[in-house]
Amino acid sequence: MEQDKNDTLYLGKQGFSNRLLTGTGKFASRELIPVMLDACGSEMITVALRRIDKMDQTENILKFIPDNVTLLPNTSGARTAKEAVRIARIAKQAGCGSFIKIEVITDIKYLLPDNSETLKATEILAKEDFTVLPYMMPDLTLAKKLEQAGAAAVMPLGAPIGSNRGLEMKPMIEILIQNMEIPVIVDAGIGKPSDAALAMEMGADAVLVNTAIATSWDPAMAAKAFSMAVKAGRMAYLAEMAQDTKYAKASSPLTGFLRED
Amino acid sequence: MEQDKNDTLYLGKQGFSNRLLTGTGKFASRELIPVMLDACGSEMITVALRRIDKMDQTENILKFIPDNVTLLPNTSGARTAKEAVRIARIAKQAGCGSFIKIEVITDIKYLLPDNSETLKATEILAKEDFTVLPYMMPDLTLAKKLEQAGAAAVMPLGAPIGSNRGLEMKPMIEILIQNMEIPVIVDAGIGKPSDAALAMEMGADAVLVNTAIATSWDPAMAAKAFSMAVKAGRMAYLAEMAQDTKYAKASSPLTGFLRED
Amino acid sequence: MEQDKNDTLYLGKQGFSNRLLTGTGKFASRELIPVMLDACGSEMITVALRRIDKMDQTENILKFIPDNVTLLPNTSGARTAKEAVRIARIAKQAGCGSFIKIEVITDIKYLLPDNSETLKATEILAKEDFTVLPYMMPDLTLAKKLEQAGAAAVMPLGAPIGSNRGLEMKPMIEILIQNMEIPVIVDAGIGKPSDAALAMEMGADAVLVNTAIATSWDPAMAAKAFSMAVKAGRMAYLAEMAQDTKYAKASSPLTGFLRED
Amino acid sequence: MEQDKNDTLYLGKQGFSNRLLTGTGKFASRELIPVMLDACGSEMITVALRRIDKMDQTENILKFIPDNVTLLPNTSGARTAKEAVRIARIAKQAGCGSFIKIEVITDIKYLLPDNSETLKATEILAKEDFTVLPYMMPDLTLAKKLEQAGAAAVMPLGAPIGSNRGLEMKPMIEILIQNMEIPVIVDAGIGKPSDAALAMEMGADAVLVNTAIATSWDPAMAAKAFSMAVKAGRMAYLAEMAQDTKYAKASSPLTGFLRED
Amino acid sequence: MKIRLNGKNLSITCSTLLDLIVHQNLDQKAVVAEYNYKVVKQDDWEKVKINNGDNIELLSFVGGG
Amino acid sequence: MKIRLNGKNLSITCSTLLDLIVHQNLDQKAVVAEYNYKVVKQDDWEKVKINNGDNIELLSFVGGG
Amino acid sequence: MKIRLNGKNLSITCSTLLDLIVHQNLDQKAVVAEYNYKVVKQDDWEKVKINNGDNIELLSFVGGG
Amino acid sequence: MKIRLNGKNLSITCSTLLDLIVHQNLDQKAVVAEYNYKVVKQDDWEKVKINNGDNIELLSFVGGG
Repeated sequence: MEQDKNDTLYLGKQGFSNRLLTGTGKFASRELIPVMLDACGSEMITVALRRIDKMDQTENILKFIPDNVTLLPNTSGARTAKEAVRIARIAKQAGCGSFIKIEVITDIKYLLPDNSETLKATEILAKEDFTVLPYMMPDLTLAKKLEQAGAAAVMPLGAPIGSNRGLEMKPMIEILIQNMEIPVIVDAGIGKPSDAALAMEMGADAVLVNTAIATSWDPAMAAKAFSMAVKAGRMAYLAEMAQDTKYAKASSPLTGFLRED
Repeated sequence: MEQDKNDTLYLGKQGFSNRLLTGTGKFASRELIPVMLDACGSEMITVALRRIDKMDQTENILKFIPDNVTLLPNTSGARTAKEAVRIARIAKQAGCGSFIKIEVITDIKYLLPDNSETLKATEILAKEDFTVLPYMMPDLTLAKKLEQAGAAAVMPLGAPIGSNRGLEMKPMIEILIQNMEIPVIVDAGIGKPSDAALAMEMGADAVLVNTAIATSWDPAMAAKAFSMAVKAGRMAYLAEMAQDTKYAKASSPLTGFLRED
Repeated sequence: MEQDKNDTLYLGKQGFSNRLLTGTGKFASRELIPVMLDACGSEMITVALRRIDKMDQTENILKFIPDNVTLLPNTSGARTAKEAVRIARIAKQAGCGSFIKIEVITDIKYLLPDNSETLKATEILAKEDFTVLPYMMPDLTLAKKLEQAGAAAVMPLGAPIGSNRGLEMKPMIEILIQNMEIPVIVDAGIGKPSDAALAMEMGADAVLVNTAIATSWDPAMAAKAFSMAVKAGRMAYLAEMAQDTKYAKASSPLTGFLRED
Repeated sequence: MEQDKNDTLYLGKQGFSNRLLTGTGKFASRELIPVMLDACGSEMITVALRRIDKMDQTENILKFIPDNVTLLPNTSGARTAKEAVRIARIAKQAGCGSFIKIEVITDIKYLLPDNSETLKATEILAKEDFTVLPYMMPDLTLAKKLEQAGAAAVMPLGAPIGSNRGLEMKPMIEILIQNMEIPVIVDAGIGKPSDAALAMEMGADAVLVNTAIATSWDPAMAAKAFSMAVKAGRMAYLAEMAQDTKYAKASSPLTGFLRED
Repeated sequence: MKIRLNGKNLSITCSTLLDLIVHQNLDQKAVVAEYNYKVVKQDDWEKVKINNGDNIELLSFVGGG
Repeated sequence: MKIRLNGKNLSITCSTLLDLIVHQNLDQKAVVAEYNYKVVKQDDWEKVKINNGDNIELLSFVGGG
Repeated sequence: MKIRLNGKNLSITCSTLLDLIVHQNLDQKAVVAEYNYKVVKQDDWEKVKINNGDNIELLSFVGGG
Repeated sequence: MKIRLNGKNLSITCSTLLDLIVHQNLDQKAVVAEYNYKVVKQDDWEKVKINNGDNIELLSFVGGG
């Protein structure tokens, strides 16, 4: 009955048993982050790198992240492969490990990624022994090139970052899931636990949820809810649930009715 | 962080803490039923009443249901209010308690309920101190009449019985949820944990899942998955998760970028 | 190539060649009604009956409707079968012909019809030689009872009146279309030509559009657009267009490529 | 009432009044092509270029296309920008005019385009005075680069070629429509007139339909249906139809009811 | 004389339905008159004498969907 | 003696409901017995005499959704 | 003389592009001829002498979407 | 001495990277320092002499998704 203990997700050489990835953005208070992590058991969390502004010098998000949680620095702010590579290298040299979420964005309205710059950055960083997780527009041809370039997974968006609109890109994400060798992690847009469950039922290997958790009024409860939904969706995928049918199928027997005849 | 311990669902006078209702139909082996119940913690389960056929005389589904799980006999096979009432009375006299799921169906292709006969049966049985849970087409006017007639909840269908097509009737179920005083339990059609989570996020008070659990290759795992999804959806509802937005909202800060300038 | 000249819709004994039914409600100016009718060629239009209020005594909508357009008085305002029957009889005696759109509504928030009162009114009026077109919640069992009672068609709602939300009830409307002998006319909720086309492609026999036409800034253009969409959808239905497929199917030949080899 | 006579679509310097583009692929008989064009009034049609195979040497699709219809040769078969450029140049030198639909595909399962090779080909051909219409995955960042490179329009896919699945990519196509300066033409996947109408209502500048017309049992009727649907959708867009609403809005007056009181 | 007109009590002095409609100053072509639950055609309005307690509805067709 | 059992006509010789159920060889714990439209508890089966024309239903609970 | 025609090696004896096309028995109006990566118009086919190692493509327009 | 700090021109008198960071009054544990496009570990800050025209970035990890 229990989910297979060996149902491990590998990203590069590291194994993860929890398939909910989280983020550190937008929390009303950073103290909520470790509570949230404790509530949901997420084993990997994103962080960003920014220039220190004297006015706001106190931030060091790292100290709110327990040691057993793997850091996933992102390259947010990068508009080109070159800028992304620079941020990635700094993050690694600063001791954040070798995971990097590549995020190259020039579109400031929808924050949609630039797939070709993302590919360039992936090609460079994969050769430098980063474990590269590129955030991307769901596009099979490009995803195959990322795989070829050494990406450890692809992270297609479900919908624009922070939009909570769910799996708007479902048809293309399904195509990725069915055709990629490397893991597919749905990132961005997941707004409700049902979205996360659906992604996992479709066969996604993991989901990354930040905004929907951080901006709910009870981030720990929300994180727990997403974690349960991810597990539920994964179990449904593994249990190969029945397909839908056009007509009804009685759930009570169709014989032996007690009737006036 | 934990879900409120007092988040109790009342059906008639009885309180339930688990919002997943299950069914006993279609299991490959009845021995799976107690295992399934143990896996998901469901506190209420449906059973049906049929004439004994010598050829298949051994069935007594009741002995597979633990004492702490409340029975919900259904009136399946009834084509009229009169037949439903007769089945309900027998079930009660036979010691199955006072809960009754009214199911009056004449359409054998989609197994869609007959709302007006369902209403008549509800009117009669509610006066006889049954705790009446009518299975119904989602229809606000009729639901209000059921409420008036003393129904303990309404059980609108998500999609045809056993179809696994999910919340096809979502717009009307949402209207029921927003306008009924008595609980709304989504019954029939729920095929995946994400469907169950979505129903709960919308504010449904509970869901009833039978076919999708019984016909998966691992009913206990599937039941557990549905149970987690129901809890996740309920938590999301209670945490009042953020609404969706048209544009993107950055999850990383929009200032302090490290750039070549 | 032309649509079959004999593709006639019969409602009672009267044949119609245009499958767009229109309404007279909500026009900024009643003078727009004949212009709109001329633009779209609709052959049937709804009107309502109201007590004369001295303050607004000038209205007589009938004089804006050309003689060749069949009147379809509705029973709006009726909360019971009895009230609907009274309005229907007055409309007929007042010379509006024998067509009647039954509309019995108690829900003032969504204006959803009361199916059981609608059935009662249909039973009475069909016996009095009305050509009865009941506006209804899409519900197969009830629709079959309406057919039995002598309704000339059923008019399931696509979405709440005036909501412009389209075919929210699509799954149930499809079931009606596939199982009814009498015509199915989708009424209410149709907001865009694409909704109307979709309804016709599904096999609906006609659609009734009022709000979306009357409240657009150019009702004549909108009516023309709906009329064309209805025809387009009907033609697609008659041409039995190809089904959708899971994978791609090349539209250019897959051989004879000009390549460097 | 009539659609504005000046509602002209410009592709490069050429104006078009009909916003349905068609294709020559997959017709059971080439003789159907001029009949189809006559039925729908399409002013632009795609053709492909292939090596002559002795076994099938008779084909010259051009003679079935009336002179007043503009040719749009595609680069199907091209797997790289280089191959696409070669095909484009041949088509132009062979007298097919300067329009070219760039199609670069390596994915043979879904026939999804390679956006980056498509961009490269666009950059080259736009400089050679082609009027370049690139078939593309709907991706805002890439579309902006195509615009920058001199594309005359972008042609995002609605769904995989020949799948008839409609506007699966709707959210991203909407983003393109709202943010591009050059026209957006929805190509591929459009299976029914309602899909075409919906694309136009969203504000697409045109649609290209081939498979759904060519493979219906009556291509001329299907083409006519698509043409009407495109016009209907365009008119609805121009008439700025009313938005959808959460609750109902009565289409009959809410006062003056005839009632027993 | 007291009647019920369009759901409201009213004291009138008109003796026929036609008088009542004329007195109300209505466009006669637009009026549908129901006299004690029965529609009366325009030609017959003058023949219908109004009595105490009568129930009269003066209706018209309006725009509706 | 002729009775109607589970919707079918039957000639029997059993004198009580208990006899009938025993004769049918049923698992008594699983049986719900309705005698002339009234449920009879297991303890009372032997008290119920069967008469010509009686309507008897022998039912059981089965899996259903 | 060996050439590459439509991606395949071929030994031919034709001396001009026109000869080749005539020899292949093709409908000349339907043919698009590319000679060493350059399109040659029908009027010029007879002027183009074929040499050993030439790359020739004989193409036509077909139905496509 | 003129340097470029976090994308802005600045005149400073500090001689080492450590001096600069101390002078800026930053929480040293939170600082990631890049000196001419190369990250310098905290232990080495005092060894890095600042020269005219140097490009220095003082960064920190913040919340991001």
